[in-house]
This record gives sequence, structure tokens and C-alpha cells, in this order.
Amino acid sequence: MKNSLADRSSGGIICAALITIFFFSGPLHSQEDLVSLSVKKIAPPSSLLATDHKYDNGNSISLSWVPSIDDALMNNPIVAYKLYRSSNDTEPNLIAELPPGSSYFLDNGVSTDNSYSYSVSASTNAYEVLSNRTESITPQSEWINYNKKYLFLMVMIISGAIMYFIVSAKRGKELFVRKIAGLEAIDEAVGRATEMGRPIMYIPGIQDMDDVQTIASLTILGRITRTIAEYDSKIFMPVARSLVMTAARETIKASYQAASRPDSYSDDMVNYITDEQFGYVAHVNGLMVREKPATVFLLGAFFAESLILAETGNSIGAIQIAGTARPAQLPFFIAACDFTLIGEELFAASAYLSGEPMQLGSLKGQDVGKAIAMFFVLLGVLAATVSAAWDIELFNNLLDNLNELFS
Amino acid sequence: MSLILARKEKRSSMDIGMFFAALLTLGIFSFLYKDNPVYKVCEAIFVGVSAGFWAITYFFDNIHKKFWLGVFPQEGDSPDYWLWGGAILGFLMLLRISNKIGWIARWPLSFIVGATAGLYMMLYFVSNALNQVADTMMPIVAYASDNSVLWLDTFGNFIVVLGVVTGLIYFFFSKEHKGLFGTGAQVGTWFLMITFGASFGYTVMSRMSLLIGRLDFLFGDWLGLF
Amino acid sequence: MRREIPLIITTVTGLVFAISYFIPHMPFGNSENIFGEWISIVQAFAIWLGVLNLVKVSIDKILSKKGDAYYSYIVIISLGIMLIVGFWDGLSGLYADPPYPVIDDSTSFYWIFKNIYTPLTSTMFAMLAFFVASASYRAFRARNFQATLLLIAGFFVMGGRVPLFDLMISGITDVPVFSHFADWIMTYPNTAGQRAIMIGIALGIMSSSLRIILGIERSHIGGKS
Amino acid sequence: MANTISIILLILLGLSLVYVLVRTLKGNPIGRRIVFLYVAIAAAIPLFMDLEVPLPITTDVRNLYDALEKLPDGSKVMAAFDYDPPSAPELQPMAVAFMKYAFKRDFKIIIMGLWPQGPIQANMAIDEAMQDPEIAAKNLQYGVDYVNLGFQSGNEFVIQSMGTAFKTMFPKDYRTTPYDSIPLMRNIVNFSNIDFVMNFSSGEPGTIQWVQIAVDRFGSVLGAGNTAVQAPQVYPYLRAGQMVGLLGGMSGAAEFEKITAEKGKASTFILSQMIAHAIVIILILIGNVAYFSEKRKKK
Repeated sequence: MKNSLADRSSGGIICAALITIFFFSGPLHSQEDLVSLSVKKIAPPSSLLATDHKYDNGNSISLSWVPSIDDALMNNPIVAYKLYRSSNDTEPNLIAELPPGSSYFLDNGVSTDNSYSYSVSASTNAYEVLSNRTESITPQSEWINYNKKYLFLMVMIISGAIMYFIVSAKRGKELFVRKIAGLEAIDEAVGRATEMGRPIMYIPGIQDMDDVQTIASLTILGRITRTIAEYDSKIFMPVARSLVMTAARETIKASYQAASRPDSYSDDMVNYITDEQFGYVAHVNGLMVREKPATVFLLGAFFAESLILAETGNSIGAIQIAGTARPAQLPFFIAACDFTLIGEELFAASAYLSGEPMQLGSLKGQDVGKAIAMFFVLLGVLAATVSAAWDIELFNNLLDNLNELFS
Repeated sequence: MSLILARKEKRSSMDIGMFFAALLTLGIFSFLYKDNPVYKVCEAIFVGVSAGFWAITYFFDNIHKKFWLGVFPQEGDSPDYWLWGGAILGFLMLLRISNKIGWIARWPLSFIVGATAGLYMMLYFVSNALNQVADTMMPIVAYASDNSVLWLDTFGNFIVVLGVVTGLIYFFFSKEHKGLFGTGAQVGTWFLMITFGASFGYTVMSRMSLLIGRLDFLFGDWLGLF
Repeated sequence: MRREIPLIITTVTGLVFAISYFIPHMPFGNSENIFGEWISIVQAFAIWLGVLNLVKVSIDKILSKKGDAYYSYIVIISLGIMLIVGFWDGLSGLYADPPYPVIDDSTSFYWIFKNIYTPLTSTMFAMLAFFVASASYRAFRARNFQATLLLIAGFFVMGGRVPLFDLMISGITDVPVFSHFADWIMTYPNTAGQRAIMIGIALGIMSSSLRIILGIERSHIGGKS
Repeated sequence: MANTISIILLILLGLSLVYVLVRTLKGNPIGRRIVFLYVAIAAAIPLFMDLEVPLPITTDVRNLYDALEKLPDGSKVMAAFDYDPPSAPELQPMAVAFMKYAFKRDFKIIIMGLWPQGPIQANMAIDEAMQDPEIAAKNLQYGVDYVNLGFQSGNEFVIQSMGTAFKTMFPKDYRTTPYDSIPLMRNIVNFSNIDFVMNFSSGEPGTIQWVQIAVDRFGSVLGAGNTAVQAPQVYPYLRAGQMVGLLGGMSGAAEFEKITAEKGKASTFILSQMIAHAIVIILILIGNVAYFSEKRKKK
């Protein structure tokens, strides 16, 4: 339980107490009395320096000082450093008490409207000794935080890459996106449902339209329902949010029109169940068991219900294609479903199927980011490993530069 | 390793609240047998009570304590007029309930979406991309203080670097997974599977804990059996 | 108007939050904080919007007189009780001397929290324990190499994080081999996988944030680009 | 006595699993309800037993403990409670053990929550810690030794604004005491005056946001207790040093109770946890044995 610091301060207390008892066995004295008596006083902290804290909104001043020479590791008489601040030359106030050994403090209770001066004291259990007061200082607000220049550079490079590819995709440049396993299976899964004469179930997760995963899911839905319309299979889609219901109906309707079968569409394909997580799951479970869909799509934002849905789908022998960006739910999909879109693949799938230049372009831009990340990982590992093993200057410098870049 | 005998204190307290709590617990658990009216009643109570709980805590902690006392301070403080901005946006948000002027709720929504986008862009880039890349840039070979090689840690470091790089290859969409690149992606999926396996193990742990907590309540707190 | 104003709001707030990372000076440094306070207040209103929505949906159900209308009465009644009790306790707490909060353990609101809300929400989630076990029995199959890897990792984590496997080998060795192994899986391969996912998601968030701030992505205001 | 009966029952339960195996192999798997029953019994029986499980302390728990030990007595520690009652079985034992440890070390505790239920859970943890005779003897004062700032809405934006000044988000504590009249808060403006942040989290907003904002932007030192579902996701932060340590789920809680010598609920739950894991492992095995034997038959 005890650590060295605790020992140190309690040692200090005992020491100070002993001194007090030794010299003053009379009645209790006030603090001024104690100081005025001829005890060998501890030295005050020195060289207190107050400087404006750089690159902030003018709300902090950094203070540094040289600790008292009596600030020792063993039997430390000092129990704390006390910082006093006076604003606009008014009466000083105690602003902080710091443990022995401290030599730095960031005062962030200031503003650009006032000027401040500081003093610091080393205090024992019995008395305290003050350092000199600093000159008055007014904190400054800076325009640009130069500490973050490399961060800014990196953000610009990656944002630039994303923007560049969005623009070039819009101009009609063909952008390649690799095949994604689950997507290849869609047509087959829809086909199987048609052959068996059983319906297809589509679940877009339980989040509202403000979740990117739900939006991605609806994009995929558009493409799937087109195939469904062409094959003339049946789809049903229970949803947990009313907004999702409206959006999904629009999407499916558009797909049926695109497949020139607008008459086959009906609003009954999409139904709002309830916002309540487990209420929704209980209903969907019952629906699955009753309707026995041949194919189940679980694409979107899923939470704890993922395993219940995936397991029920598995138990009725449906082909299941799942996808979510939530890592904690992926194991259940991977174990119980035939194909799973993992994390980013869900978004990639939606970009791939939508064919929209904006989506494809930003996907490509993200890939540039990944390439940069991989490059720096490999370079950094090389530099660090060589530098640690053989201490070659070139690699040492490289490592230093990399560290600065990423600091 | 072996099991050690420990002592537990017996506890039991029967009050009316405990009785209600136990009843509702059993009511929800009845769903495990099959969906039934008792469960549905409990669920309905749950929906109502939890909505009420959230509404009340948000009202007193935020709307009253932060906004109301901020613009109408009790003693001596100067009012913070900026807070009205939030209240106006909040009020516009409530208009969403109306079909006619519900579109105006897009204003506060855009405000939140914009702020989240701006904040997240930087936060995720720094914490989840930059810092993670920076930490992966490490010496593969780990040395002990006496300069001997720590083989197990070295292997671990290698695994981390390999996993990060191949994992990123897997999530690379603008290049076909063929040849060496394909092998990399393949290895990447292995790492992802181990990650999901670990996640699965932890999920089981979490879910079982929740059940144990409830059983402890039923048998310990309520019935006082141990 | 219906489109332009939301777009301007999105862009301005987005830029303020992104730029204040680099420019601490007024107005960026300050507006970031003021906006933060606004968001806090807007979210509190959003919760009340949810309550209004719940009431609306429940009343719709009651009026449509379907079989489930029954339960909608219970939703509304329990919501009503919670609100009345909450306001009563909260307001009397404010004017008491010394004032006490609505969540003070002497209030009826707290009683409901402890004896109604807590058991219901806890039990709801505790049911997942059963479903996870049933899914393990019926759905977790080593159907291919990937699923096998997943299962093996899960196995060692489940058996190693609690002293299950280590107790089994306690006759052979006293070293908690499996605990260390589970530790190893978490610190190395798990970290690697999570990190790859993390970096990917971070870049994804960057690109979608960028699209939102620049007004290319507009689905939150109900429109396509 | 209870131990013997419980162990016999567990053995019987184990034997009956052989029957489950045989049935499953014959292509006639047991129903969901029987699986449910197995889980319930397996988790319940150990609760009646008085056995303590030997627990090795994992690195992440030890690192957190070491970081706490390094803090001087009387340090200012922020405890952020971001969870609700369902996660209490995992997180409450951590919170209680942490409070006991912190009070014994004379840490000054500042409590807040990004979840409305968080500060209530914090009060419960404090009440339980106060039962400890050593802590009761200290006669700790609200507002001087600890303070509960309460809940504030705004998720990650709350932490963001707290980076400038806590007061902007918490103008009053949960009892509506103005920030400036709380003795403990007088010298605390923002994170730079806090020595350590401890976060108990079961989701978002939670540990991830604390890392991203309090640590990476404002330079705090962070330790966390997480539910097991969330724990694997924060390991990269742990390795990168963005967090000093982690208590993951029930086992993390039990280890923390052990290392701080504040035995509590997690230590008694861990046996149940162990048996429950065993049942899940066996069920997976049975399912897979049946799957492979069926596959072989088909060939």
C-alpha cells in the first residue's frame, strides 16, 4: 500500500513534528510566531519564472521554479509548494498546492483581460517561506498553434487525396474497386429463394438514418431489390425506426420501377415494428420462424441482438449474408452466417453497388491514407529496429524525424 | 493452483421494493420460456419508465441546472446569454413532432452533424490513426536491460506489425487481392479472425456476468439463500 | 432556404471544430466552447423529443385499436407516473433547505430507479447470457479455416481469462500458462487486428466528415447530392 | 456442507452433458430451453459455494495498480462513471474497490458522468466504501474530500468543453452547490489540475472518448474499467500508452479486488463465471463434434 512518496511525506510530517516539539513545548503558537523564532528555516524556492503559455487562447500561464534546496528525498521538511497569484496587483490568492519535488505548474485560470504576478512558497507543517514575486504578465492569445504543424500537414495530405479522387471520379475517371466476397453471393442467394419459392428477409440494423451504417445498408438494399424485382421473388423488411421505414419504401419502390415492375411493389414489404431493441428482436424472431425465409440479409448497425437474429436465421436453414462495422458483433455473424462483410467492407460494398463517383472516389482516397499508414509503419519499424540494434546514424536520424512527425 | 475456502456473509432484506424488483426480474425472464403477456407488460413498463427516467434526469441536470440557472442565475452571478442559442436550437428540434414545420428541425440536426463531423475528423485521425501508426513504428527486436534478446516479446512485436500491415491490406479496396498482395490480405483475415475470437470470448464473459448479477440478486438479495 | 441554411450551418460548425484544433485564438477557441454548450442543451431537448414521439406512437396505437393497444396504455401510464414523480421530487428538492437532487436516495424517483428501472433493464440484458449459450451450441461451427481460428481464439480467451484451464492443469504446473496465453492474445494479435480496423475506420470517418463539411454528403438533411 | 452438495450437483450436471452429446450426435439436438436451463443452473450453483478461486494478476491490472500507487497521497483524481445498471455486475465491484482504495489513500475524488445513471452508481459505490471501518473513521467530508458533479448531456462534447474549464459543463454539482463554493473545486480549473482520471465505462460515450479527448488532446493520465464487451477494442490504446491500465470485465474486477486487498462481489462471482464459461465451451465442443460427425457421414 505504501509507496516511496507516501513515506517521504509522512517522514516529513514526523520530522517537522519532532522539530516543533523539540523547540516549542509551550502553548501553540501562531504561524507568524513560528517563523519569527530563530529556527533554522528552510530555503525558499527560487528563480520563479512566469511565461505566457504558447499556442493557446490566452487562458494559461506557465510557471516554473527551482525547488528549495531543502527539498530532500529523505526526511523532507517540505510538505507542499503553495502558489499565490495576484491579478492586477490585488491581494494574492492561493491558487494551488503541489507536492514536494514539483517545479512546474500551468495556471489556466487566467484571461487576456488582466495582468498577473506570482509567488511560490515552500511550506513545512509549521511555516512557509515565500519566493520573490514575479513581474506582472498578461497572457497572450495566439493565432496559430505551431506545435501542430505536422498534424496539419498530414490532415491536408489525406484530405487532399480524398478530395482529388472524388473530383476525378466525378469527371468520369473509372475507379477500380475489388470484388467483395459477400456481394458475389447476392445473386445466387436471391436465385435460391426464387427456386424454393420462399421469401427474402432484409434487416437494416436497429439504428436510425443518422448512422452511416444504416445509410450504407439502404444503398445495398437498392441493388438487391433490383435483382429481387427481376427474379420476381418476395421480400419483407421489418424495421426499428420510422424514418428508416420511409426511406426503405422509397428505395424499394425506385428499384422496382428501374426493373420495370412497378406493379409488383407494395408498401407492405417494409414494416415498422418498434424502437425498443428487444421488442423488435422478439418480433423479428417470430417472423423468421413463421415465414421461413430462404435468404436473410443482416446489413447495418447491430448491437446485442446480432447473435439472436443470426442464430435464429441459422436454425431455420436460411442463407445469411451479414455485415456490420461494430467489431463486438462481428464474431456472431462470422460464426452463424454464410458471408460477412467486415467493418469497412460494408461501406465499400455500398460504394461499389451504388456506383456513385463521390462514394467510389472517397473510398479510393481512404486507400491512399492506408497506403501512407503502411508505408510509415514499415519505414518506422525498419528505422527503429536498425537503430536499436546497430546504432547507425542515418537510421537514428530517420527515427528522430519520424517521431517528430508523429508527435 | 487450488481452490481456497472463503467466507461469505449472509444477507437478506425483504422490503416491498425488493419484492417488486424480483417480480419484474422473473417477469422478464419468463420470455425465455416463451413470449407471453407478463413479459409484454414488463416490457411496456420498461419502455415507459426508462423514457421517463431519461427525460427527468436530462431536465434537471441540463435544462434546469445548466440552461435555466445559467441565464437566470440565483445570486450575484452574471447571466450567460450565449446559452439562449442552445435553447433556441433545442426548441427547433422539438418542432420535428409537427408534420408541417418539421423540416425546421434540420437546423439543429445540421448543427449537431456538422459539429460531430468537425470534432470526429480530428479526434479519430489523431487517436485512432496517427497515434496507432506511431506506436506500431517500434523496434521489432526487444532487448532486456542486459542487452539479451527477449524472444517472446520480439515475436509479439513482429505479430503486431504483421497484423497491422496485413489487416490494412485486407481493407484495401482499389487493388485486386492477387499474388503477394492477395497472400497479405489472406494473412490479414487470420488476424481479424483472432481479433473477433477474442471479442467473442470477452462477450461471453460479459453476458455471463450480467446473468450472475441477476441470479445473485434473486437468490442473495431477495431470498437471502446465501 | 430549406436546403441552404442547414448546409451553411453544417459547414460552419464543422469548420469551427476542425480548425480550432490549429487556431486557438478568438473566435475559434471560444466558439468551440459555446457550441459545445449548445450541443449539450440540444441533446437534452432531443431526449424530450423522443418522449413526445413515444407518446405519439403509443396514442396512435391506442387509437388504431389493434391487439397490442393494451400495452400502449401501460407505456403511457408508467411514463406519466415517472414524470409526475420526477417533477414532484425534483422541484421539492430544489426548494428544500438544504436542497437535494432528484436522484437523492430519499426520493420516490430513486425508489423507482432502484426497484423498477434497475431490475427491468438489468434483466433485459442478462437474458443475453442465455442466447449467447444457445448460439454457441447451435451456430458456432468450425465450418472453414477462418471460423476455426475465431473459435480457437475465443476458446483460449474464455478459458484463460478465468482460471478455468489453469485449474485443470494445476496438477502439472503452478504457472498460470493459460492466463498468460490469453493475456498474450489480447496484447498482440488482438491489438494488431483492432488497430487495423481502427485505422481503417479513422480514415473512413475522416472522409465522411470531409464530405459532410463540404456539403457533398447531405443525407442528414434528407437529400441526395 | 453447501460446498459438498454444490460440487455433487455440478458433477451431475457435467455427466448429464454426456447425454446431450449423444443426443446431438444422433442428429436430435436439445432445444433452446434446455440450453437455457443448463446455463442458469451452472451460473447459480457456484453462488451457494464458499470457495475462492486463485487468480493470477494480469499485466493490465497490475499496470493500473502501479500507476495508482505512484500517485502521492492526497492526489486529485477524477472518477468518471459512464455506465448504467445492466453493466453494474461487472463495473460496480471495480468502482467499489477503487473508491475504497482511493479513500484509504486520501485521494480527493471528483465524480462525474456522461451517462445519467453514472452518478447514481457512483453514490452507491461511495455508500458501500463508507461502510469500511477504516474509511468511516476518516470522517470524510462531501465537498472537501470528494464531490459528485453529476451528469451532463452532450457526450464527447462535455469532455471537450471541460478541457477549457470544468465549470462550463458543471456550473453546479449534483446537489446544485455552485462550483466555486465547493472547497475541493476551488483550485481546479480543468484537466491540467487533475492527477489521474479513472473511467468506468460500458460503451459510448466512454473510455474511447476519454482517450481521444482528455488524453490525446488535453494530456490527462487515464486508467479505465471496462465491460468485457468493450475491453478488446481499447487494447490498441493500452499498448500505445494512451491508457495506463485496464480492468476488463468480471475477471479484471476480481483481480483488482485482489491486488488492492478489497475483497468484494467480483471475487465471489468469479467462480460462477468460471463454471458458466465451462458450460459455453462444452456446448461449443458438443455442437462441433456433432457437426463433424455429420459431415463425415455425408461423405
